[in-house]
Amino acid sequence: MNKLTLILMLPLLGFLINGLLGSRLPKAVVSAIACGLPALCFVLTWNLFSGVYRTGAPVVEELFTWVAFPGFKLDAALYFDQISAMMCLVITGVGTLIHVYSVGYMSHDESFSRYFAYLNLFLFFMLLLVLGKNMVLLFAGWEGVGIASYLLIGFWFQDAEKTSAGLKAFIVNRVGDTGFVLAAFTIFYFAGTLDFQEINAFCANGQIPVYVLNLIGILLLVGACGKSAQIPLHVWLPDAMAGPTPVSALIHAATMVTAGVYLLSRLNGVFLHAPGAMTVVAYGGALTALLGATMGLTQYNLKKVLAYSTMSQIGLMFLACGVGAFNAALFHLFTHAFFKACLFLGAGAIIHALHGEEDMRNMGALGKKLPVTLVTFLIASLALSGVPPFAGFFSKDEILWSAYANGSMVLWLTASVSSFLTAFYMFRAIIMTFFGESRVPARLAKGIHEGPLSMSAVLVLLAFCSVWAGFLGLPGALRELAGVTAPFYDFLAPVIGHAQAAGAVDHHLETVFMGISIAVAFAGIGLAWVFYSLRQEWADKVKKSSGVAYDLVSQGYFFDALYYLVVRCLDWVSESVLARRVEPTLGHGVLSAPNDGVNYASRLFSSMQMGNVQGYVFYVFLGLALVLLWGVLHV
Amino acid sequence: MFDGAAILLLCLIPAVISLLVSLVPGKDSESQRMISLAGMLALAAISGWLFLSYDGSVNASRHDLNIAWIPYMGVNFHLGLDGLNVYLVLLTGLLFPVVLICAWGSPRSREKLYLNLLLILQASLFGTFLSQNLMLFFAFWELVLIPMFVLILVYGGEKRREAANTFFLYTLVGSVLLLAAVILLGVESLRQTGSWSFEFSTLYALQLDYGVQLFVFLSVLLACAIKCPLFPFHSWLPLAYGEAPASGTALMAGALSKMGAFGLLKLAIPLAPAVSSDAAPFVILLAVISILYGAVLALRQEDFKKLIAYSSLSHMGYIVLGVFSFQQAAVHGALFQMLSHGAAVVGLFLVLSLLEQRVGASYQGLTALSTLAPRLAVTLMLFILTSVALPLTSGFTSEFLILFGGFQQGLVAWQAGLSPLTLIAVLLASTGMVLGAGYMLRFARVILYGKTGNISTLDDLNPREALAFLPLLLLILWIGIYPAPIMGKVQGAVDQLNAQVAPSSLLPQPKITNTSVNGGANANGH
Amino acid sequence: MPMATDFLYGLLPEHLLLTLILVLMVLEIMRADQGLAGPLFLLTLSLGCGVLVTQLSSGYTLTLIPGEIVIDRFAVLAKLVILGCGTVLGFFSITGSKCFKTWMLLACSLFGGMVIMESSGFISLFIGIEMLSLPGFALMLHGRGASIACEGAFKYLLMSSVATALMLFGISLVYSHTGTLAVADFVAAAWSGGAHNWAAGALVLSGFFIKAAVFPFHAWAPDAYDSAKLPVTAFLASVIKAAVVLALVRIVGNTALGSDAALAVALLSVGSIFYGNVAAIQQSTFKRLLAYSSIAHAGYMMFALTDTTGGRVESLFYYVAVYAVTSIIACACFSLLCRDALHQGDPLSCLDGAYYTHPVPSTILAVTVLSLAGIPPFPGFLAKFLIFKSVIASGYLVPAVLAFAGSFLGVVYYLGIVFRLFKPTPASEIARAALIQQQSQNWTWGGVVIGSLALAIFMLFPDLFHRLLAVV
Amino acid sequence: MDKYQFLITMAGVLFSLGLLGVAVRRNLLVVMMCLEIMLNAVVLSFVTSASRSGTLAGTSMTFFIYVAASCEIALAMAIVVLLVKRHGSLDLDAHQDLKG
Repeated sequence: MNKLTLILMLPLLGFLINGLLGSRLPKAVVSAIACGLPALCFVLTWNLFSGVYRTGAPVVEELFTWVAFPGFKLDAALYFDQISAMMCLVITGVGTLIHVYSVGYMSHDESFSRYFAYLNLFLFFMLLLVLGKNMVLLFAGWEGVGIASYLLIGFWFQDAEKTSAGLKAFIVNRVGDTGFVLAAFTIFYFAGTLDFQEINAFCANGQIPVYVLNLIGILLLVGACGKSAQIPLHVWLPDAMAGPTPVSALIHAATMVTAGVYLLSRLNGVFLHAPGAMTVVAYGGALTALLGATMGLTQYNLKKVLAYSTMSQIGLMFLACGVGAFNAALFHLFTHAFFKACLFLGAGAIIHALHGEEDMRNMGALGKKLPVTLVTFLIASLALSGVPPFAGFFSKDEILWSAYANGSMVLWLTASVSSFLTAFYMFRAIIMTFFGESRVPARLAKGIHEGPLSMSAVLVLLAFCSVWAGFLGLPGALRELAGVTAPFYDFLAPVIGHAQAAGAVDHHLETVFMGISIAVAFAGIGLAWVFYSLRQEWADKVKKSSGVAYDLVSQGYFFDALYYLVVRCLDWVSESVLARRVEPTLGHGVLSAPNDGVNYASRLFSSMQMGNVQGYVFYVFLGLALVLLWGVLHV
Repeated sequence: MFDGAAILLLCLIPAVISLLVSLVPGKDSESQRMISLAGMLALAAISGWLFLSYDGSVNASRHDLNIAWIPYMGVNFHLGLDGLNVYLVLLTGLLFPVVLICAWGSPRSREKLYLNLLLILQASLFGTFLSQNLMLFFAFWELVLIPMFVLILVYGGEKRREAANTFFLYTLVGSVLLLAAVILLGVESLRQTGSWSFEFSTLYALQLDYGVQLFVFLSVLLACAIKCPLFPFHSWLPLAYGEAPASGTALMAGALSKMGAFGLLKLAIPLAPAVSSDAAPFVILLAVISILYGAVLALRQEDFKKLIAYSSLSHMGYIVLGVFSFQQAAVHGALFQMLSHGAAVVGLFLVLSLLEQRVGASYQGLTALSTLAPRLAVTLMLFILTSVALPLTSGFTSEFLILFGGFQQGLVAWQAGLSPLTLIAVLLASTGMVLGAGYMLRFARVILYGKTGNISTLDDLNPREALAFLPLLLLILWIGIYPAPIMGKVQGAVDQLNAQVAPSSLLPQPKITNTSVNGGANANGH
Repeated sequence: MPMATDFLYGLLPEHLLLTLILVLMVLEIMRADQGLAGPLFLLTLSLGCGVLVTQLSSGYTLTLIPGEIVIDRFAVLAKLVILGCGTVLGFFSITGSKCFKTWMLLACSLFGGMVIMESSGFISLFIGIEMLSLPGFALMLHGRGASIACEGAFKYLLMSSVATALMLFGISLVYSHTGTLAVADFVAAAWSGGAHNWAAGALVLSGFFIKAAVFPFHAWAPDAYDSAKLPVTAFLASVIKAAVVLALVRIVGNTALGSDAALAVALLSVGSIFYGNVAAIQQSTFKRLLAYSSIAHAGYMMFALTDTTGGRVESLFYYVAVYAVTSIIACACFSLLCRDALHQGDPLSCLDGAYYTHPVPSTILAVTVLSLAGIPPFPGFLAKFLIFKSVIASGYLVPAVLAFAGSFLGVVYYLGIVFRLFKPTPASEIARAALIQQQSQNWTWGGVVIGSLALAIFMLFPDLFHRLLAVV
Repeated sequence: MDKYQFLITMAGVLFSLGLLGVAVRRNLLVVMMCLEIMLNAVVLSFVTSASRSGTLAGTSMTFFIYVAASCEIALAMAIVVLLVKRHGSLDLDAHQDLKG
């Protein structure tokens, strides 16, 4: 059995076992299968990865020909190069941890096996997504993770809120997918292939006019926006928090939402030759980063805070892609996976302890009761806020630097502001949750305790990762300083054309910027401390003074309202125009009207049969006269 | 003659079985069902064997039955398996036993009539798809109406009379012109070859001038647009689908609607190639309108049956879009969509029928099926996902290929300076992806999820029914995951079709594509 | 020069009928058991059919009286059709009428029909037509007293006398030119153009149009059909119609009409089809509906006159045979389904839900009406196809399309009958209807079976008449 | 115009008169007579043509026509009697029960 195929098939196997007969198996077996197979995947992935790390040669596995007719052949083939390797490691690694965590988290749920079946299904599609050799296979995974996330968001399907959130997520993703599909069609028309390597190679030799490449780039971006919750297709992500928290950690923080970044870097060949598209990507990312951060400011729901921060972090990654620093983007993806997963799982631990309470206004002073959670959450938040030496600092700093170096001052400024805000709202959250006086309602207050070992252990592990992961990719300046290499970048170098501008190797300037970003991070933290611990009245004052702006932000800039409007319009057309007007008219026009006409004619005709035989003779007379007249006219 | 044995069986078995059924004493409905089920399973086996053993490299097979009927008119009882009908034969063979098994539990008076109608319907469907003689085709095409008419009339809902009447007359209107066109073609063959003939092989070889082609094309289009149906000719659909008995609805949507698309492939394009290629953009426009129209209407349908009816309108639009793209991928996609939609929509309607059997008419208000009957819910979900065109299901394979081919063709046409209409149409059609997901998942949300309403208990899928759904699901997954070998079967037909269409429509692919397609092939080598 | 034996063998069917009539007379004088009449009739007719079949198979042809009586394949085949219809009808009539006179009249009428078929001159043709129709009036009246029947009979008689007069006048016009009464010469002259000939042709044709009930010469048909008993209605719709149309075929043969004449005929036919089919939709009694549908069918048959490809005779033969047999079966099935309504004007409502009590006759009735409606693959469709293929081949595409549209309208009311058959009825109704089987139906059943067999043969071998006429 | 044409024309006029009479006269018996007039017109034209063309066919035809006509009238009279029995009137307008 080929390893790649095996990696792909193991989660599917888990899905089938747990899905088909999970309800009959004991929970222990279910969780063993559910966690064991991903773990096995991780081992296999590691094994393959080490191979790729040594040789640098990608692993390819042809499965079968999917579709073939004269002039067209599409293979189902798996492709395992450096990027896929990195992604697979994250997916299987973090995925396994989250499975383990879920065992504890979902232990009380009656549809335990269904949950793990879905989770394994998600892993299968996610691996298909990153292993697919061509766009169709990727798309298969792409839609697959969509449906998996749909199922998991609406996991507690008795609750209409949650199911509609899942629906929303899928529909919005579908909008993006349409863009993706059209991009694929256009690419095939010009490049005549859908294979990633061939596409990248083909775009390099410049046979495609630039405007086409830009168009393709934009279409791809639409797809990526849908999946990675970028503005304007981000609206589904906050609602997606309706799902179980580990799901949010796995799908909506660590892996699926970053698929967009994967797509962009996978097709970096296209983007590197599409400057227009690149600019759009960069500014779009920057915008998302900023808006996401601002929206995070006003949330009281712990998970939603994290959701918005995820949004803005991915915005940063897009920004990096936009300025050609794909490797920086991937590095941030890598580190972000750890600390954001850690944060979500921490939040999960809190919610678990509070029996499902998610509102931070009903928390506070949990630090003493949940020490492990506090520590890990703190570490992860520091990493997210970009405080050295935690992982987030290095990756984010790289992005900020290249935003300035190959981008523009504006981009850098936006990014910095967003990271300032990030630091602010993260610590706002920490303070409201763990410190201050307890606002926990009495009904929840008793018996608040850490989750089982499986949960805490995972938290610790992830926290650990979010400390050291950063050292895999030290920024250029520090590398020079410490005289070390950045294994992460070196590993990706062969597959990522890093479009580093000439001025980008100015290490003094880079160091200055580094200092600024550290300062920014601490400023954010400090401000949060002032507002929510020392002078809480100030926060309210600011809230009151900033009236309209506050509403704008807390309402998520009314994107939801906009989409709601669109949907209402469609419904109106469907109900009031088509169903009430057009259909009946068509129906009457073709069904009833002729019917009535025929009946009328029938009455008329049979009334011609008036009963008087002489009338009949008269008809004959008429007929004869007509025939003879006809003769006179024609003969 | 022996070569036709299998096909002869396809026609004989239903007759024999219906005779047997009629002989069984009236009260003993159980054994009547068993007999006809056995017959249908045999038919399914034969059609499956025909499908598997069919070699698509040449667009003809050794399964060919030709008996003279009106020799001096060139009207023969000529049935033959070819690339165009091989899918549909499989579908017809597959659907009927499934439908019968799912209708097993439903309380029914006059079992005999019901079974006979099903058998006649199946025979005439086989005839329609297999016939290689235009007159025979027409005869079967009309004959199909009668059993379906009685099925609606006797077993339908409370508005069944109106529904049956509408269905019969409306679909018959299409045939008025069609018959004239059929005879006109015979006359043409008399004029050109000196002898009457309605054999497709002869008619395809005729050189028809544009006017005749136009007449033929329009009449065929009308007939098929009503059968499919396409937008503005669909008025009979909601009523008929809504009022017919569950099995009738399933068969109408699954098999009868395919007759329309099949007619376009079998008559319109080969007989009127020049006109077809000129009219293609407009037909495609019609198709796209029906795609969007059906989808938008389905968005707010409370009545489940009508919702699926409109969704079926939308999906049939994709088939026509594919057929008239005259592009390998698109035609393959269209052929797949026939199978895929056939399986999916039948599955959906049958699940609804099972619900109706269990809880009666109040199934319209059913919620939280996932809690009440998980297995049923999963089955329903799979069919829903198929019609949402989720990858790894047949829906994706077909709709992807259709849109892909259409888009390529549209771009080629646009680049060649022809009308951009096709391109625009395809772009519009691709929004159907979103709408489709919209109404289908809304449907799923209403019926599968939420809190249990007034209906609190429901028996789950029993093994017999599960067994019935299995072949449909297998077909769906097969096409979804590994379609290549199936495509091989129709390759010959697709090539022939593309060859028949006037060269004007077969625009040259840009040079880049060809070279890099080879590149692609090489790249697949490593 | 034909021998006496030829007169014996060539006219054997006629002789048989004649003896039948005489025997029946004698029996009546002897006050014999009325029950004998029907079987005797059937026996004789089947003998006659046998003779005709042997003549047909042996390819027997002969000119008995030059210019008047010729026995060619057409004659033999046409006589076979007439006698065949007579036989089926006989089976159907037995239960209804236990009286010698009925059978005598029937035999006379058939005799006249046969004379028409073998006449090559107008004298015998005229005698034949009169012998065909006069017993018809008597049949309508017989045993009905001063009922509504005599009004219908009177209207029919008046119209058909007018028809005869028109026909004769037309013939005399041509005769004044050619000085011969041979059919062949008439045809040669009448289509040769010129106002005089046109008038002659028009007069003869309109005579036939009246007898065949083509719009606007149709008006007698609904009343006559409606007022007669069901078997007599069947007789009018089958034997009379067939004989008249075949007589017309006998005259015009395969010779093409002039284009304007053809166009006029086409227009009349379209009018007839539309009028008949549309007017039938409103009807509430079976016999009236049959009448209007017969008007429409007359339209289809007359369409064959526009044929210029020489397929007219065989296609009309097929159409006539199919139509006659189908309408007899339809009437028989109807009588099986609602016998109690026989004397109450046969309302269609007595078919309601009939399927649930009598599935078999209902199914047959449904099939026959669908066949009359021209739904494939039933013989009615094949007949229309055979006619319209030559119409379209002759270049009359637009009239053909109009005719199809008209026949589509026809489907509406034929479908109405099927509706009634399957109409859901309360159990009490069904129970009542189930009791309606007091009198034995075996003879009628026999007729239905034979007729259905004939239809099946027509359906399987639509080229039957083509073959039989083609053999020299 | 010679006498033959005159007679043929005369026959035509007679015929039309007869047809008109059948169409317009109310009395049953008169209608029957008009019918006879039509047939007589036919006979006239037959005899004329026969004597012009010197053939016998036309002449022999007249006999048959008379036979047929008399049969017809015999039947017709029987029906008339029944009709009168039915509605007690010779007026055609009285006999319009069948219609529609």
